[in-house]
Amino acid sequence: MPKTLGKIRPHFTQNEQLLFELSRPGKTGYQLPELDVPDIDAAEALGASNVREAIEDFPEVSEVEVIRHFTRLSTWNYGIDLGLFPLGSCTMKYNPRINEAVARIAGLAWAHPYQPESLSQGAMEIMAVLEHHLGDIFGMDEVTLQPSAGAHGEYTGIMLVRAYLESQGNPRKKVLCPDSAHGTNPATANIAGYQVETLKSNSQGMIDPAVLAAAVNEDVAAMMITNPNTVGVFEENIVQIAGILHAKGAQVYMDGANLNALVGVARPGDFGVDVLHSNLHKTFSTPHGGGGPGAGAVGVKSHLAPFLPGPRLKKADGQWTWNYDLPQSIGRVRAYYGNFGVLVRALAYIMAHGGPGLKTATIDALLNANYIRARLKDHFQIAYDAPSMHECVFEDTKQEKQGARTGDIAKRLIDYGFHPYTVSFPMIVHGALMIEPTETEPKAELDAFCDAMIAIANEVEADPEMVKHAPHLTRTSRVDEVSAARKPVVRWKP
Amino acid sequence: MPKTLGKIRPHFTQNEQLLFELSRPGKTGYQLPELDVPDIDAAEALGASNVREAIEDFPEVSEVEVIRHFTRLSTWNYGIDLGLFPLGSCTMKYNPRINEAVARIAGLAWAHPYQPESLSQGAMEIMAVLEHHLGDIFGMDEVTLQPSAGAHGEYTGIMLVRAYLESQGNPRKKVLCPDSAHGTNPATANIAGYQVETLKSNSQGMIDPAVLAAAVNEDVAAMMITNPNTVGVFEENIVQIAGILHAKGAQVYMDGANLNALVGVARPGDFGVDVLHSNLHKTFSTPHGGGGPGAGAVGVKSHLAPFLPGPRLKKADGQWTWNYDLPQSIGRVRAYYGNFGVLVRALAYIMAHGGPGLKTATIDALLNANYIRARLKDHFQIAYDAPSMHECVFEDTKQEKQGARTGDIAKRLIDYGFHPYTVSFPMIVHGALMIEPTETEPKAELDAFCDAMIAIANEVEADPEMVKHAPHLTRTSRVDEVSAARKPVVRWKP
Amino acid sequence: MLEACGLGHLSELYAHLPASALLDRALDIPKGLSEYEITDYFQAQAAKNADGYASFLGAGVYSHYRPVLCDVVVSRGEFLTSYTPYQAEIAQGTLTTIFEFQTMVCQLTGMEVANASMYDGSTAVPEAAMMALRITGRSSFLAAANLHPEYRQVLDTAARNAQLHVESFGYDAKTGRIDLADLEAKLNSGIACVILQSPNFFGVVEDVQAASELAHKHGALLVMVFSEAVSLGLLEPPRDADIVVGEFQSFAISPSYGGPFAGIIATKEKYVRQIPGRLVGETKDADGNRAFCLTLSTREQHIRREKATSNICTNQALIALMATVFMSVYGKQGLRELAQQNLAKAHYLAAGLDTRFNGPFFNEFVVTPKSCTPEAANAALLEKKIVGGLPLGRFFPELKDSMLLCATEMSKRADMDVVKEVLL
Amino acid sequence: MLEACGLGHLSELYAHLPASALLDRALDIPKGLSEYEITDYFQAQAAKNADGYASFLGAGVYSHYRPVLCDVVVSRGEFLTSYTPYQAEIAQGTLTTIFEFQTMVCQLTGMEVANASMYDGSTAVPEAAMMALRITGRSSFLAAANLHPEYRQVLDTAARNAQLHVESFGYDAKTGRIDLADLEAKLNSGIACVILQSPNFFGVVEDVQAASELAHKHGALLVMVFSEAVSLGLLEPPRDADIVVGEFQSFAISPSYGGPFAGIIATKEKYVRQIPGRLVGETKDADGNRAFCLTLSTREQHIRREKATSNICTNQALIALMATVFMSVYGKQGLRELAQQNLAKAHYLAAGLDTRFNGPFFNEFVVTPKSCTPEAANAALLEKKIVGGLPLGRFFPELKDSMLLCATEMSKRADMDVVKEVLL
Ligand SMILES: Cc1ncc(COP(=O)(O)O)c(C=O)c1O
Ligand SMILES: Cc1ncc(COP(=O)(O)O)c(C=O)c1O
Repeated sequence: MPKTLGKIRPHFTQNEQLLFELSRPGKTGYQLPELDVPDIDAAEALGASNVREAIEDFPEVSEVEVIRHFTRLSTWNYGIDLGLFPLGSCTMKYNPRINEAVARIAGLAWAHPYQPESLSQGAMEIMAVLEHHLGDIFGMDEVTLQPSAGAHGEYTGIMLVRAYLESQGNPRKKVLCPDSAHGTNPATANIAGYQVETLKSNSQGMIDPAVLAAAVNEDVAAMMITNPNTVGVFEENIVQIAGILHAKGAQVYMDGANLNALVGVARPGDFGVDVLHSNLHKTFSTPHGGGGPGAGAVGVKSHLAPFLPGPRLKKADGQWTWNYDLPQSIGRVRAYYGNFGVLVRALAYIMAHGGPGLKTATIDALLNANYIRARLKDHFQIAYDAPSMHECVFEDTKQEKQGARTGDIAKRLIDYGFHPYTVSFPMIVHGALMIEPTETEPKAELDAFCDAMIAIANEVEADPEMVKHAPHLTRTSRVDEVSAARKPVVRWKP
Repeated sequence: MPKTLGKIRPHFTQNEQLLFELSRPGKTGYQLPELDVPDIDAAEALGASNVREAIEDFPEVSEVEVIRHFTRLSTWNYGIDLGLFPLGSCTMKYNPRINEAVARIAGLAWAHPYQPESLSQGAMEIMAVLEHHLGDIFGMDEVTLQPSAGAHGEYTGIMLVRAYLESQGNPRKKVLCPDSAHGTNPATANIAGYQVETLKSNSQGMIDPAVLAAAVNEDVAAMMITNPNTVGVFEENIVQIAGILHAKGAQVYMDGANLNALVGVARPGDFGVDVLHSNLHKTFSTPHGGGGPGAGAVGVKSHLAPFLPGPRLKKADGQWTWNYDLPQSIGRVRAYYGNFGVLVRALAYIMAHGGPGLKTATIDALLNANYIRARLKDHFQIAYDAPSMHECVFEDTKQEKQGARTGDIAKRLIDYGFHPYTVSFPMIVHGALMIEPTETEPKAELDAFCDAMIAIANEVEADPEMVKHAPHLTRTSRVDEVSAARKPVVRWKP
Repeated sequence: MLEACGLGHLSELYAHLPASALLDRALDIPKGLSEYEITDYFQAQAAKNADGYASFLGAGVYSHYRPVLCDVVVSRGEFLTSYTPYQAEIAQGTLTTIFEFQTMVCQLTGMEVANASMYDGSTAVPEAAMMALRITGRSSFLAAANLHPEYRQVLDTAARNAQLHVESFGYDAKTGRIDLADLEAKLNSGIACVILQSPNFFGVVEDVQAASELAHKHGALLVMVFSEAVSLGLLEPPRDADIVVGEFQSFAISPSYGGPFAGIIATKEKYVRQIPGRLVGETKDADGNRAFCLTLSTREQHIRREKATSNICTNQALIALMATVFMSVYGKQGLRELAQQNLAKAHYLAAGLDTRFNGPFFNEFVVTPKSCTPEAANAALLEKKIVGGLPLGRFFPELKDSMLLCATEMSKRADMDVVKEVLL
Repeated sequence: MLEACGLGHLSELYAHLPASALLDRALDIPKGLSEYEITDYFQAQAAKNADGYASFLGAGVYSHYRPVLCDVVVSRGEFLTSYTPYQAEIAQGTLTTIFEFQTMVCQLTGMEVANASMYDGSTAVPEAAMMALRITGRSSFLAAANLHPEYRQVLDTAARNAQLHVESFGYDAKTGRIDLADLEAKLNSGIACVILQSPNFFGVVEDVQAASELAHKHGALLVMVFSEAVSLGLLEPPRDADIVVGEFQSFAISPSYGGPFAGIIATKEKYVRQIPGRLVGETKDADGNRAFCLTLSTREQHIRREKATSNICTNQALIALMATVFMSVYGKQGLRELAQQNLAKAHYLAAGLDTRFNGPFFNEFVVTPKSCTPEAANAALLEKKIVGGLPLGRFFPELKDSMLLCATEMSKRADMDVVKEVLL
């Protein structure tokens, strides 16, 4: 194996056991202040039967072992800080560190949700400003920041639809989803009590107005539309689509996961959307952190506003207050007010960019995706001819002939020092390679990525077996996911 | 090559160009606030000839490129956070993160050295408490925190000796150093204006009182003694040695780099030392940071105190004040008061341990070193039979027979995922392997290290050529230091 | 780059959008600010909040000391800026820590399996209820009246939307514990689960075993809820529960005006395929080395779509990591000592006060100020830079003369003495 | 472990020490504290300092905004907890950043080589003087009277100890610049170097070229000193100097009550073997890849011992790294804009005030309050939560009615207006 492959060179990483295996009886890594009140007998205070024995097999390690443990483990990971993270639909953009800094300011980080409103004005102001800016970006009349993530926003949104329709006399029965929809859309519709009807996309990966028109009737509560959709294409007929739905009294729900393609350029509220969620951990740069936390702001047109979860911010006599008097509200979707720490980061992002900067970021995101598309289109089969927005989707038809699928190419990409693109989604694409570079990538990194993809395309021709067994340069070779699911071991045991 | 070697497994690291190579005209990663005062023409304000052109070839990169650049480079490094760092004489112990946290408290980090004393009482209190604790630990009467590092402390100490002797009528001419001394000792003596006379150590690596007695005369200003010395051995005859020197009016300077072996157990002030420095970045856990910053507190007996650099802390009417009225002082050794940020960390360390904890740490340091010595003594030739304190020193005589030297073994150790021990120092040992584990190492890490050392000893027998070309598993193979010095390239050029 | 795309102008990138969709003006957001100005802005907002006050608020959000290592670890870019670990070969760091998290959740709760995290304690409650529904095929729920009122509201929202029925059962006015007789009276064969919190919202430790026996007698599951994770260091784990859900905010997670926190859900092995959200499992790589990966994803939305156990996707991974570091730092001995200190502090604070309930309590309790309303007491405390307790009238009209007070290891005796003085 | 060492008791580990050396009591230091208590302690100390004040102090230590990335980078354990990069194969991270630092120092100063860092600006001055001594074989020095007084004191300490002679040359009472005539008069063939600061302690930009011509005419070197690194973004670099030393504190390094900072030393290629301290050089590894390592160590104490160019060993690596990140973030355009802002702010502040000198100034200047002493002016400002300037009497008796004021990009117009009002 040559020492340098593309942008990587082999080095070593430290092995590390699990905390439980490192554990030695009696080791500790903590120190508590001396108790400044009399100690008390737990068995007496709580009743002997309520007091537990020592927590069996719980870790016992020193402080240096803790820092080493997690530092070593971190070196087995990949993050945006190390390079391009082209996961389509995930908008893995640079996470500005100023956001982390401001979220840690003591007066914000240590604000208790029940501290008096008079001593929470700063936190409430931050939320109010963010609601306002998001409303402008979405083109919606009101915004709730309560939902904890995208899927939670979807759930909130569909409950709003139900509450609204119910107030109109009939909650209806069905939610339509295109076959390209993200899994959370049908899952959400289902847990929100609706039957899901899947609509076939047309040959351009878009919603077919004719198919839609045939499907819409008085049973349809809403359609969940992702725009740009999951193949990275803007639903050209969106205005017409919204018209068809509205004509039958159905609501237009927009999954705003791909809002990074639109901010400052086009507004969902202007093309017929009644309610949408936005994943602040995508478009607004709050870090994914290996899977969360996120925040799923939901924007609505005014007819849905009375149903928003409470409490809602209200200004009275120049002071912010929480309004609980919301007779039509669907109720809370979570305790307290939302993932405030994430909201702080999102607002910092918006402030750092400003209006003009946000639009520039959108355009750069489109440019980067189209650049990749242009560089790769001779090597991989583009899924649809329609113009790409912030991501481009290929299919693995060329490579499949050699027996290498999108998943294999993805694993080989790891050897080249990149996180893979999104694999096999959306399902309507044959072996999808879904690539979203985001606006924060420098051209050199995009070029290195394209070079790697082209090199792999050539490797698939020359040595498909090698590709099918990738990765070869990682400390962990291909992981057997099938066995994991067959006999699940989801916790350590001695 | 097997995938796992000891505690490591190969993975990949990202390559990265130099900032200058990443640079693209017009790229930026900063944003300044809008100027809230009228802008001004620089040429007019400063004179056109005083205003420079653009800084040629200075980097132009985006924010994400900056974080990636340094994150990627960091993965080419090794630190205590990743594992044992057994550099003898360097005391690479765990750097508690609470120290980093407190040093960043705004009222400390942003304190200006010239802000009014009335608004500096916290900073001054911290320094006063640290001086007091160090005085107790050293067994010395007064302490200055001004020197910036160990060598700077040495320089300060020897200047104190000169000033004192001068006040006695004769600054004298020579400073004695044992042949085992660290390079900074003779270098210091020289820049402080003394001739250096080197004394041969005895067969136990210790100062030979007889040799010393023969060398001491009225020309000798001081002897610089490291204790425990650089072979990790306590100078058994230290009391006698101090007596010999004092008898001739010479001062005993102690290089306290190895104080980690003594804290809470024995005090230099109690065994005849007149002046010593302590590297706070060794014994007191402040991080080395790839080579600094440090702090070199200097403790003195009262006869040297009038000569200490100023200003000195003084308490008057319950308030701390800086006393500049020091007629006998040698003067400042640096601007302001010292590496305050490092001092904060050192005090946090002392407070976290407390008196009893400091002593326990010392004993653990001795135990860890002796454990390594016991485990390795059959595989490597111990340099001296004398009992080891906080480090143990071997020589490479066994391995040399196969052609592998201490430097080769050190490089091979890298392949096993460890930072090498100190190589070829002290020079009186034939191919020294100088190993200092410190007290913060868990036994498992010590065992892994010993296993690796023993494995290498076996490799030296079986395949010395392989060892001589190590490391093999790093992204950078053996670096050619000779060519670097022959035609030095110490800056990038286009 | 534009050229490589075959374009002449940047606006061509979105020229194909319908004209009516395009925004014909600039966003109404001022131009970008520097880091310095942004810091200034947020510092100014923070200054309007209660910064530098001692606080005795708990009620689901607790002020515990956060060991510095927690933040150090989650600040590492390799954790902070990584995605959900779908690509196991370069996500073993995240996967391993989640596996450890799942294990520690089990160890603490006495359950057999736990997932990678839920949004928070409150949203975990309806998830548990829906799980019980799937397991039992029943669709009514009994929830303790002393469950965290906001958790209950979240459950109600979900139930109302899904047209499911949630009924309360009462608490004993003396002990503050659930009224077992009322529970028994309300149990029937339509009840999917009994939902119970311990320590409950009043801080009182429940008799989980008795409740579970009743529930099981009627074929219902017992869902045990907790909001104060530190209590798990000292309290007998709810081994008799079928599902345990709760909030790990206490483990290194700052109050942050209510989020982000980390919910947990744990259950018996036999229900593992009904658990919502992500699960990490152990397996091997092609070389036979131990490795971890996301598993049983056929439960999840991205595979199962409308048939998934939940719609949850993004969870609280980084916060769960923070809690994992917290648990590692404190460890077996420390977590117990921490809990013991909380117990001692709260009992010191309560001593002599007019406590409303006599059931055993952990670090929170309900107190009735002797000579004023809770609101007046809080106002008096605010003057002394102390945020008092939560007046209970807003959630429990029958307790409008009382307040919920919390003490933790961070509560200082001097501040507690001030509180006592005001409440006596 | 004790057993493996062949020992029976821990005390045997030091039983061989002479009895009189052993400490027969416990240290007089209270028992260990928790992180929480330690944080409390240092926060209490910090609260006694001037926290939350606007400040117009400069005088060698400047308040510039620190981009958050600087701290993020130096907090990574791989940088923070590594040692001096003696083992190049696993220290390429540190080595590469130092090489970049050296390069940027050269680019900024107009010099050809720079080392890895000195302790600070003040200690770099005697190092430069000693370097000049080695190069010229001469042993007297001329130092400008408007050199930072504490830098001068450090030089004096070294010179006094080594019995070397330092003489001052004056400054022009009108311009605040050095008095070239006085310099010329004092130059002779015994002078190793002329030491000059620009901007000088009064903030005034010197005519380095004129001074260097004079120095060179007499065979002396010109040592140029700076304490405000931000000025390098705008000022013509001292290309005529032979050695440049200075302080990089302005580049992301917090004032921290005076340290740790980062000194630099840079010179012409021909003097590279006389430079003190560590140098990183480019080379190749065994596979032919570019690599870096410490080089020319035959200049250094660990090889050369008493013949070394300096005794410096540990330097300020991590601080230099911080400065390197700062320089990368600002870059070519940003550093200039930053300097330009400093210039504009200082000139706004100075406008209308009774400035003492009329030489061109960067971001500091000397001002004479119109109606009170500097001390009284400062006292009045403190009332308004503003730390004023440095009264100069302590260093320059002839300027005891004046003070040194500094404005940076962090100075707010509103605060400056308050200062102006008090000084007018
Ligand atoms: C198109 C789409 N919709 C919804 C979601 C769900 O959002 P979250 O993970 O924030 O719950 C995602 C996230 O992956 C997505 O890509
Ligand atoms: C024995 C000894 N003396 C002196 C020093 C010099 O200390 P510093 O590097 O802090 O200047 C060292 C550091 O390596 C040392 O090991």
